[in-house]
This record gives sequence, C-alpha cells and structure tokens, in this order.
Amino acid sequence: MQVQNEIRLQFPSLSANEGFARMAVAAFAAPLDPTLDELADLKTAVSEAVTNCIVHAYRDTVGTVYIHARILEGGRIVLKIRDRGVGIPDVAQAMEPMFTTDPGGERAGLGFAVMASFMDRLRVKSSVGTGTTVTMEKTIHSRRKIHG
Amino acid sequence: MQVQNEIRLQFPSLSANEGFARMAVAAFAAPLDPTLDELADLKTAVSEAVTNCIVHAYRDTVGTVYIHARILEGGRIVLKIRDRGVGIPDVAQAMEPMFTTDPGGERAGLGFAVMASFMDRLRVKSSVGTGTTVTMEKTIHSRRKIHG
Amino acid sequence: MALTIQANEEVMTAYLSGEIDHHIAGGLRETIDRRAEELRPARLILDFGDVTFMDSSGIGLVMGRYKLMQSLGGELEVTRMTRSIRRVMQLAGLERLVRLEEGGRR
Amino acid sequence: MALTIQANEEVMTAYLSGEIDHHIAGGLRETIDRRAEELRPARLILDFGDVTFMDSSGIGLVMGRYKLMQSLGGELEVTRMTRSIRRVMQLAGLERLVRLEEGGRR
Ligand SMILES: Nc1ncnc2c1ncn2[C@@H]1O[C@H](COP(=O)(O)OP(=O)(O)O)[C@@H](O)[C@H]1O
Ligand SMILES: Nc1ncnc2c1ncn2[C@@H]1O[C@H](COP(=O)(O)OP(=O)(O)O)[C@@H](O)[C@H]1O
Repeated sequence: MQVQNEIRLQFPSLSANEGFARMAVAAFAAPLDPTLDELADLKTAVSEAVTNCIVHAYRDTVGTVYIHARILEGGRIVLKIRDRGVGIPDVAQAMEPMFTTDPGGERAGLGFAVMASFMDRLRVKSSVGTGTTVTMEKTIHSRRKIHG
Repeated sequence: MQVQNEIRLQFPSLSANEGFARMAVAAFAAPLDPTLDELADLKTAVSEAVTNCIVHAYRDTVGTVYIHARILEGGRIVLKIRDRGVGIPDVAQAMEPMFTTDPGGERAGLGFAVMASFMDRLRVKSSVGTGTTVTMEKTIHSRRKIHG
Repeated sequence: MALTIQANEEVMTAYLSGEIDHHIAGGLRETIDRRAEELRPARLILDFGDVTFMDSSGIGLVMGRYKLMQSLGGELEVTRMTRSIRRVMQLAGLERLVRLEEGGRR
Repeated sequence: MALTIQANEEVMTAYLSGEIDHHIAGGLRETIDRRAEELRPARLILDFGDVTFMDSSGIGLVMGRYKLMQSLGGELEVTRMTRSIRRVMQLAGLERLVRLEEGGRR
C-alpha cells in the first residue's frame, strides 16, 4: 500500500499534550475530509492511547511519546502510538473492558475498548521494561482525495 | 532557560502539510493562551518557513521537514524549522525583502521579511548541499501559564 | 475547559464545557465533589451541553460522581450530550446506572 | 478554500475564503486569471472578507493579479481584509500599488 502522507510526532508525557496530540492528528487527517463523527472517533482513540502513555507507561516519570501517522490509498489512516515505558505484562487482560491497574485515579478501564470500537483495527504490542506500541487503523469515507 | 514543553514534528515536503504545520504549532501554543494576533503571527511565520522548505530546499524532490518547537519560561516560544535541502549560498541576500530565486512561481520574496516582522527574533543557518535551519522566537504575553 | 455550578436546595447542576480529557478531569472532579459534599443535593445534574470532546476520562468522571451521589443518598442525572459523547457513554453501559437525558446539539 | 466569482460588464469580483497559502494559491491564480482574460473587466475586486489566514503567498497572488490587470488595461481593488491579513499586505507595501479598502470583521 502506497503511503500518501505521513507525520512523526514526539513530545514529553505531560497531560497538557493530550489535547495537542488530538489536534495534530485531526489536522493531519483534515485533507481526507472526514465527517464530524469520523473526526471525533480519531481524536478519541488518540486521546486514549496518549493518555495511557502518560498515566500508565510513564506513571512516576516523564518520558517521550512517539506518534507515527500515515495516510494510505483509499483514505486509510494508520496511527502508531509508542512509548518506552513500563510495558504491559498481560496484554489480553489489559484489553478487557473495565480492567484497570489504576483504581484510585478514576480510570474507567475502557481506553482499549474505546480504541477498538472507534477504529477499524487495533493491535497492541508490549514488553515489560521496554514499552508499548498501539497501532490503530481506520478508513475515512471521504468525498475528495488528498493531493500532494 | 528551562524548557516547559516541547514537540518534534517530521513530515514530507508536500504542500498539503503547510496547513498541518501551522495547525500543529497553533495547538502546541494554545496552552499559553495567545491573543488572536499572536496566534496569527506564529501561524504565518511557520507557514513561510515550511513553504520555503517545500518550494526552495526540496524544489524538484520530496524531502523531510523537521520542526522542533519549545516553550520556555515566561511564555517564550522557540521554533526551529529545518530541512536537508539545497541550502542558501548567500543568506544575507536571501533575507533582503523582495529577493527571490523563483520569479515564475509568484513568490513575493517576502517570506523572511514576514518571519522577521511577526516574530521577536529570527536566525537563519544554511550551507549549500546540507540544508537550512530557521530559528524563530516570540514571547506570548498570555494571562495564564502552562501547567504540565 | 470551564465549569459553572448552579444550585438550589434540591438540585445542583454542573455545566461542563470544552474538552474533557485526563488533563482536565482531575480539576473538574475536585471542584464538583467539594460543592456536592457541602450542599448534599438530592440530585446532581451533569450538563454536557457545551462539551465539544470527551474520552473515557469522562466516563470515569460520571462513574465517580455516581458513587459519590450514592454515598450521599442522592441521584445523578447526565444531560445534553452530543452524539459522539453519547457513544462514549454507551460503551461504558452508563445507561444502566444513570439517567441519561436526551438533548445536545448534533 | 473556496472561490466564488461574480461579474458584470464592468466589474469582476473574486470572493476568496478559508486559508490562503502556497498549497492553495496556484489553483486560485489559475481560476481567477482564466475568467479575467475571458471577461476583460475594467475592475477586478479581490474580496478577502472570508479569508481566515494568509501568508506571503497571498501577496504574490495580489501582485500577480495587479500585473495582469495592468496588461489588460484595468484596475485592481482589494477589499475586506481582517487586521492580520492587512498586516501581511502592508509588509509588502501593497497600499502603494493597489486600492486597499477598509472592512473585514476584526
Ligand atoms: N501504554 C501503556 N503502558 C503500560 N500499561 C498500559 C498502557 N496502556 C494500557 N496499559 C495497562 O492496561 C490497562 C487498561 O488500559 P485501558 O483500557 O486504557 O484503561 P485505563 O487507562 O482506564 O486503565 C491500564 O490500566 C494499564 O494497566
Ligand atoms: N529553506 C530554504 N532552502 C533553500 N533556499 C531558501 C530556503 N528558504 C529561502 N531560500 C532562498 O531565499 C529566498 C528568499 O526567501 P523568502 O524571503 O522566503 O522569499 P520567497 O520564498 O518568496 O522566495 C528564496 O527565494 C530562496 O532562494
């Protein structure tokens, strides 16, 4: 699949950057002319993945969050959100709705459920001590196509 | 000076990304609560520098544009926009208002003049065959301060 | 993000606006809880009419306030969500816990 | 970015809107020039009332249309700029070349 456009983004795991990451991905997707619902889906999924880096991966420290966003043929958008944080010991368990390791902090344990439901595809790769990569895909059913 | 927040951004030199770069820097600066004029200044300066990478640095090819944006104490924002393109043989001449090497393409030769006038400080480092780095600074006189 | 609270003897209404995410949720929670513990209303209404974005941090915000109102012997109502916010709420099955009122602007 | 053109025998008006940058300027230029060469108006008005952003690519757009109207024996007028767009125009000293009319919404 040919890559039509892509961006790479890096920022420290400060909660102020949750909004920045959403906006940046929304601006990147704008030329695909997404509907308001599609845009909300993308922003929500990005917000969940980035928040997880801040809250879980770098819980007691500040690390770097990496985003790689690509637009492929046919309006397909692929988002890779990566950290070098603590990692997830059991990914299948972590992805179960309502599972959270942060009961005090009012996390609902629904971050992965939101990503899975609002994007077409979700993959999570993680290893303890090395970090986590979340890859999400969604096809935007836009009317016009991007031109370079 | 302590860095309060920073982002790094990379994207191919496609003209569609001029708008993306402006939006991303605007989203990054948003927590400083800039006025509409300050925001327009930042967006315009970014647009000029990124357009120069696309139009001049990578004229007949597609290369990578790099942005490093930092927020320092006191609402100071520092933008570094870098390419690995053709470079500028005579920077002083290039910075003169109305100077352009692209008469056919309707460039006005005012990109650097806009950057100099809308930002507090502008530095240009370039070497032929290696690329160009434009560094710009502006203090945002916002009412509230960023919190991490 | 802004928060305005209005209250009478029976009902406390928290008007939320802007984007609700993890960055902002902690501050909202504290402000709402402080007033609710002071006023001990029979009903707490969270008004999402001017909320333009919400992720699962908003679910945590609603569930936490549900528990608070239970402990205070009152009830929680959530109103005026836009369609995309309603979709996030429904993922959590919040309609089983809380009165979700129709409304919102798109 | 959108462009609407209205014309009578004397005056052709190009209503610009959205963000004007290098990405968009080429297409605008072509569309405006094609119509102007067809219509040969005595006056071309570029209406910036709905333009939300403009960088120096917009200066090139104005200067190029100024030259075109000179070659066609007509004149160019630029109207309804917001303050930040006016500031970009003034950097280029465009007020010496072109009639810049007041207006715009902030
Ligand atoms: N990037 C990450 N690094 C480390 N652990 C993570 C990461 N993302 C998710 N987790 C783990 O997976 C659990 C479930 O995540 P999620 O479904 O997003 O819910 P929540 O964030 O509300 O806890 C988290 O509580 C955490 O233990
Ligand atoms: N990043 C760059 N790489 C190579 N050359 C550049 C770069 N930026 C500017 N230049 C040179 O400097 C000249 C003046 O730039 P500028 O003031 O922005 O005007 P314009 O872009 O309208 O030509 C350009 O015409 C070009 O020759």
